[in-house]
Amino acid sequence: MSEQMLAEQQTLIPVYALMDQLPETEGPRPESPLCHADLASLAEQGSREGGVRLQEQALLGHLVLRGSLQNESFVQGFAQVMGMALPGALESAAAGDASVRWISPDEWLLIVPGKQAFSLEKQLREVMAGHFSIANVSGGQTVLVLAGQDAVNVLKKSTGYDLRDRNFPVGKVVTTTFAKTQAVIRRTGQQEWELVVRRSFADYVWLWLQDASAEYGLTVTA
Amino acid sequence: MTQTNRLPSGGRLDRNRPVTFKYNGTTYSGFEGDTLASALLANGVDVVARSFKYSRPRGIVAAGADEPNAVLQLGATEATQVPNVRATQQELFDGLVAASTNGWPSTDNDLMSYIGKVGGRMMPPGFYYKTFMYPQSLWDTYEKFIRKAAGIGRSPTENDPDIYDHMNHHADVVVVGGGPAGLSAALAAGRAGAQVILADEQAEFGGMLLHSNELINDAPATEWVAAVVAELQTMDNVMLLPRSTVNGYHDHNFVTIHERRTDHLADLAPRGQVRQRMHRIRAGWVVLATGAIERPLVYANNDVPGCMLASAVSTYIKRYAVVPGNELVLMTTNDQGYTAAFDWQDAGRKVVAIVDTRAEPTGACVAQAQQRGLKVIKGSAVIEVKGSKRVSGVLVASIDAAGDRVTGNVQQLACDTVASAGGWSPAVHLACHTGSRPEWREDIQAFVPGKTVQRQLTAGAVHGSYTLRACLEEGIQQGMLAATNAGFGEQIAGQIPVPTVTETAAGPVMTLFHVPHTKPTSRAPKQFVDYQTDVTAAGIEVATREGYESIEHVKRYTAMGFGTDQGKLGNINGMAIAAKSLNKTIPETGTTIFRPNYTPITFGAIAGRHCKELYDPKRYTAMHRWHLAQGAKFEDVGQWKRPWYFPKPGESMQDSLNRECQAVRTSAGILDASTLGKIDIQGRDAREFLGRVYSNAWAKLAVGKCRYGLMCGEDGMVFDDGVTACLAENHFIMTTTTGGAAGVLEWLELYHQTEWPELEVYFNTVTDQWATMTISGPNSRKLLAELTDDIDLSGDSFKFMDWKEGTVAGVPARVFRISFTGELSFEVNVQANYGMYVWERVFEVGAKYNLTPYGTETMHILRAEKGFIIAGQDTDGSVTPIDLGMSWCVANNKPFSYIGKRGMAREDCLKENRKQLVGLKTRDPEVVIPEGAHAVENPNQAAPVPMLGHVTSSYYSACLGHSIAMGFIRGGHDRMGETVYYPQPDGSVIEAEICSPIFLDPKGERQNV
Amino acid sequence: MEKYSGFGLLKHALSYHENWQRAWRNPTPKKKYDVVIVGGGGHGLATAYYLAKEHHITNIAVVEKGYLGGGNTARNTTIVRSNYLWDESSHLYEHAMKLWEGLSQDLNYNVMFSQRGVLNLGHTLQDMRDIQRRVSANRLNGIDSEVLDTQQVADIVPIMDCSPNTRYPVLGASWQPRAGVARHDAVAWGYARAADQLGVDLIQQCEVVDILTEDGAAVGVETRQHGTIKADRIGCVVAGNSSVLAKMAGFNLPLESHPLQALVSEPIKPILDTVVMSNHVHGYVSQSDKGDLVIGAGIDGYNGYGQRGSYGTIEHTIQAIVELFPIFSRVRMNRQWGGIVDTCPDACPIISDTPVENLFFNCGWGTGGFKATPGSGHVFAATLAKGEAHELARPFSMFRFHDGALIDEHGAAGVAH
Amino acid sequence: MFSIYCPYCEEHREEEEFHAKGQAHIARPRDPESCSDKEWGEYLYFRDNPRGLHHELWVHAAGCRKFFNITRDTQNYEIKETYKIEAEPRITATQAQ
Repeated sequence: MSEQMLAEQQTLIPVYALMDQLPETEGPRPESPLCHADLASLAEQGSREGGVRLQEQALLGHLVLRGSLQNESFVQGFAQVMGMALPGALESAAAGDASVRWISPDEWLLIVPGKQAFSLEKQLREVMAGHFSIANVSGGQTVLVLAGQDAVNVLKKSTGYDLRDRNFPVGKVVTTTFAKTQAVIRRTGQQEWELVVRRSFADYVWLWLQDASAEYGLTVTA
Repeated sequence: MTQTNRLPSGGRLDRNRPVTFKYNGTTYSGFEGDTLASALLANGVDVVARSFKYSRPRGIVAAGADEPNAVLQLGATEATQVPNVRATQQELFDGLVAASTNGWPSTDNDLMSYIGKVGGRMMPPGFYYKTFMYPQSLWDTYEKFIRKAAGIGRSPTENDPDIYDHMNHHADVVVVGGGPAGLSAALAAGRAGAQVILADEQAEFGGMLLHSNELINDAPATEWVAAVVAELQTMDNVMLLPRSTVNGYHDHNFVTIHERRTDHLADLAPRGQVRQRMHRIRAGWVVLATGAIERPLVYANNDVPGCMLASAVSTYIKRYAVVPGNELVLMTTNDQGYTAAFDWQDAGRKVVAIVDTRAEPTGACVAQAQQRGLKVIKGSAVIEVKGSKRVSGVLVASIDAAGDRVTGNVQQLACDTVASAGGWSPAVHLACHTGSRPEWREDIQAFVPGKTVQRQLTAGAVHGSYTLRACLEEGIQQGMLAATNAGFGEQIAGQIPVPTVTETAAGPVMTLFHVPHTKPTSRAPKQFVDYQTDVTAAGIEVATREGYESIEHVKRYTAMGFGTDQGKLGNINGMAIAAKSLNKTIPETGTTIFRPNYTPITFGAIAGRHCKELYDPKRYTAMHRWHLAQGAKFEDVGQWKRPWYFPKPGESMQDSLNRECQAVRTSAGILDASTLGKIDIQGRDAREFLGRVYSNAWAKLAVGKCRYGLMCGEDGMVFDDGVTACLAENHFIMTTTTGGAAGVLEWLELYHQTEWPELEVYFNTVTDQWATMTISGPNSRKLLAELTDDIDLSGDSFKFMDWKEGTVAGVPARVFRISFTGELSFEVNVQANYGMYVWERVFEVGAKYNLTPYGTETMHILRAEKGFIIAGQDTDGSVTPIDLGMSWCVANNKPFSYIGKRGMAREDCLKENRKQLVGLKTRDPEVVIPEGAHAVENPNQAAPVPMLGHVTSSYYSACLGHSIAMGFIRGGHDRMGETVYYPQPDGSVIEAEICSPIFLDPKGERQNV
Repeated sequence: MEKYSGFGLLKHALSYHENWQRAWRNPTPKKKYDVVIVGGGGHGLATAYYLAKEHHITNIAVVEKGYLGGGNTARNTTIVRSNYLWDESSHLYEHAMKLWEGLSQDLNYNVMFSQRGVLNLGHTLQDMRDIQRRVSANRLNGIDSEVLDTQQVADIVPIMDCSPNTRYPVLGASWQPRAGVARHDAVAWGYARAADQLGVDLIQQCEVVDILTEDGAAVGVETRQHGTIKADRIGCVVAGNSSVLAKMAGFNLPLESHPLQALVSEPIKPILDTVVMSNHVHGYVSQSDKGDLVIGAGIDGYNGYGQRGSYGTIEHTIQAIVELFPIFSRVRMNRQWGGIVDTCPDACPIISDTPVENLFFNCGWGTGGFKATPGSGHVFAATLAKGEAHELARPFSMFRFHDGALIDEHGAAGVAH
Repeated sequence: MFSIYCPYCEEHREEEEFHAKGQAHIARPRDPESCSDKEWGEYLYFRDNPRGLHHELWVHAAGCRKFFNITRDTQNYEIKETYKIEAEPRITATQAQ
């Protein structure tokens, strides 16, 4: 086989499988992991102001980025496409409605509006070279926002991680145990935390949070 | 009833809040601020228990966690029963219902006591090791009686209506104990700015200061306590935990605190409230200020109600305004003991005498006693108590300086209360929890905390500093030091003045544990060391006499320290007595090590909310709601809830399975396969990596193709399997078993991170990302065709083990043409958010094909008909691919020595006659061999019968019209057609023929329709 | 030595218990013995007893660094059963069971062996398959064992939550009626007394600091307190310290030593009349004659010689117990402790010769040590007497980890699809 | 309950986040085929299992999912150091003596 033919053939063979997982039309109805809990109608009833507020930020785009900080095109490429730098250990960054979390020395979780997941993955793959990976996990996890004066107490019941201001300032993100599952916990405000949990555990986390919040009063917000 | 022993004034009670409670059916009254014990004493209740071995009447001896006798049953309803509540620690509340536990017909009059009196002598320590042996058959009967006699309270028989939870904390300084030392430590650390948690087991902070006569800064000590507590409450860096026992001190300064939030309000927690909370704390530094426990003296009949600790007497008088008797005899080895007599006198009751065991006591208290006109009998001891249900008098005699023998005549004094003060034992328990052995201090004749690797400090009586000044000083020092060590404190160093206290000159203390009697210990009336377990001084001597010389042997042989008080009062006396009878010193004899808990902790509190619905997560797929609506029965697989089968009304399980199987074989069925583990693998070396972790070859797997793989351990034993698809040159998606998902991912990471970091590959779990539905059956293609217009499903274009991307029901999907049923099958994967939508669309078009949902059981049957294995069911960690007859899945010509290759080549794995997986056809086609049944050559042998192997999978196959089974048979692969026998529990024998495990469509044509 | 009996008890009562003889002597060690057994726990003492009784070798010393029966013998949950999966282990444990059944009389010391039955619960379909498999094998091996359904379990333990609405409902159980519990300390003391009676020297507070060898053969032990003690054969039975002794002799063992925790409730009136074990909802519980609920926890994942484990392990165990027995929620945990278990990769023991001649090891019992005590001692005694493995011990050679002939009692790891 | 410093997250975490994976620094033989059964068995099963300093492999399972090593005293459970997978221990038993 001539080198040219060989080259051609290689160009024919895709290196990575890129897939737009969203339907083109609005027809197909997506269901978030907590869809069955019908938080929307709970939100309407839940007028009472509780010590804890809970909101599901459903159907966002979740991309897991893997790569080495030594890989310049990976680091630069991300900055170029996302308009922010990859955060360092236990840090997060945000630009517009996109936010990125450090997960491990070679892993970051990028969360963007649901519809942008594919195009961003595409762009990132175009600018990135060498050894890296991107996995779209938008269907595999969901974001819960826990807020209010007693939110910290609910967290203290749920994780052994040190939540004190000096150890857990706004913007920090940790992957840790949450009750008998795990969560990526990011502090988004003085009294506000964001939890990223896996789809199949979402119902358990929902049950747990209702229970742990009971003594403070739980308000579901849309 | 009237509170005959209640003083008209004083105490820390709220007299405006009278409380009524029931004890053994009688209604009594007390006040808020009482403990159950103080209220019982106020009401003149003497007998609160019967000892378990001798059924002797027992009364309250202590005022805190060290109480061995007043251990009662609490609870107004069956569901709120609490066994073994220590009356001295239970706060009184209105409507409290308590009962004593042993004794028939009543604790007051117990017939067993006569047996105890007579039989008592027949019950030396370990008597049950020496009898009840013959014949063995009678042991069951003996045991019933022994068990009936043992135990204190009873468990509720209804479920607990209360809830418990956990709360995690990280603190710079945890201070244990809220007495003078603890309060000072918390104050110092708090002022330094450290985050402090102060825990005390009592309702009020202050410890011994709550009943002390001493002055701090020339004011009653309680005023200082109030001021300090008030300041601590204003600090938001300080958390105060009253009613909270530090029950365990664990490695790396992890501290557990048991907080009783509602036990003082009612026996059922007020609605919505948590009854008890476990605080799980990671502490920077721990300051132990746990104080000391007073030692009772061991003398004859020292268990008769009315015998108490001197400090307890003071506590009841000063803190609860209760004088537990009328005429007191105090026996003491030290000056502090005198306080009880003074308090007693101040309460207006008669002090018969102070019996001081020291020949020439010199402390200021002696003079004070004389000024008070109190009779002090020096160089003497109470050698015996008279009375049965209440002290009626004592025998007093002079003893020698060593306290070994009685030297003078015996005189009898009439009294109804005997207080004894034998010195103090530091509460070293927590310090021992992390494995540190306590050290003996000769000067104070006590054990103090030993060396430790924990970040631990001690202050006050816990390390032998008994004076109030020392406690306050050390508290401040250690609190400051803890804060400084934790990175605070410099700024305020030395700014906390030590409060002024007036010291009283104290004289030397006499070392005395066991008071001599005119008779030898073995013949004297019982001298109790451990009340709750009925261990006597004589008993300990018997144990040592018999050669049980290690203190652990003594303890275990006599049961000393095994009560619910864990020997807080008795152990040190027991050690001293053992040491003496062995002619050793106490440190030579050694101490027993204390372990958690400091005081008993409710199981519910330790479990927290991790029970019932929240015991363990239930994992659901995106289509779970649909399965529920269809009335599916579920199977637990790992944490997943998987549909097991979908019964129609009136169907038996077998009916459903037959129907589901037939549907798949004749038309179309659908399985929710979302729970299978899915791992996204990307990178230039992904293919190489697969070749190393799977037993078969991956080098040539083309893009668009799928392949089945077996995963083995380094020992060559199969531990997981699944299909992996080549999505792109450097991009694969691996499926694992449902239960194995997490393990496989960790396995891949382990080898990547520790062995082959040079390989360029990343693994990401996408299990939850994809909703997976397997449409299987001859009509699956037609069915799917109605839902997709961009995937060519034709056999020539979409071959077996191909995968294609396109849309299904308008949703982007990856469709894999793989089959676990042997039928034409398409596995549709869509983003889980759209799983339910697509699933429902599939059913809309599926109706005309009688599309039938099937569960794991039908899936198991269908794959068994095809002879496909299930890792975990047909494997057990002891079988190689070869044993499974899957040599086609082993590529030993691969350049890299894949995981498992070397293991499979070990001598034992190569030997003839290994157990091998085969098919089994029963002679009677209707009979299904029970799974797990073992094959034998000859069913008529007597046990032990040599076994050939067990049945791993066995079902009735509706499609084939006979039962099918897979199982292991020694050398089975070479025994096709031979007959083996499966003996059954009912004596019957199932006969089966060894055959190929592929029962259906051996050529695999069905999936090519 | 006097025989223990009810009559003897009465006789001693009349003399105020002043004349009890020692249960065992406190001898100073001789310079040399035929056999030195290192480790004065239940297994070591049983080994000495059977060596003397059945092989008439009485010139024996048992050297113990602490006090007799102070290791795992004093720290286990006292469960005795023989319903193991594989032939090799079930034969060994059934051999022990038969000895248990006459032990009190044989030793003239009541070890309070209470055959109250043991339930091993099943909570998943795979649990039940494994149970059926084990029971089938047990029956063919002549071991009493049966499969019970949920209702039968509920009938035996009415206080257990056998309803379908628990997280992992009880689907059934295996049941061994002859299994039960025994008084752990009494086992060590009974063997000690009986061995002493046959002339065995029990030497406590005697720590072995080296194993002396001459050209590849063991010739004695060096002790901290009593110097050199020579021996023709040496048997090491030192659960929780096996690897340390092996190192002295210059080899490694296929062992990891882990903390194994246990706990007891406060004593309560009789409420649980059998032994309940659950692997899936991990915890096992029985009620002692004293009234305590005796509860065993899981093994901690890390190596540890500290005789204590992590609090989280205790929490998980209690959660399991409360899940199975919701009525115990208000009962209180009195005390917890830990032992050190030497675990083998295949969860089976090692009873074996070693690379060093005349040096034998009996170890790696993991969580199965106490129940095997008589059998372990019995076959190890034969092994030491003859210098070659007793037939029941043969499969448990340490060299099985070379050729791969493991006996994997872990059983099925858990169902997949 | 251990408090373990993760060298990748660069802070202490609770034991619940980690799994112990046994003795560290046991490299897979370069050429398994050339190993005797004995050698392979030693690699698979035989361990130092010391009473005292132990170099062991842990994984930050509920955190960054990285494997790393710990030097720990198996008697008093003190953690002397934690270090990345490719690193060598600084504290060893031979030094300790």
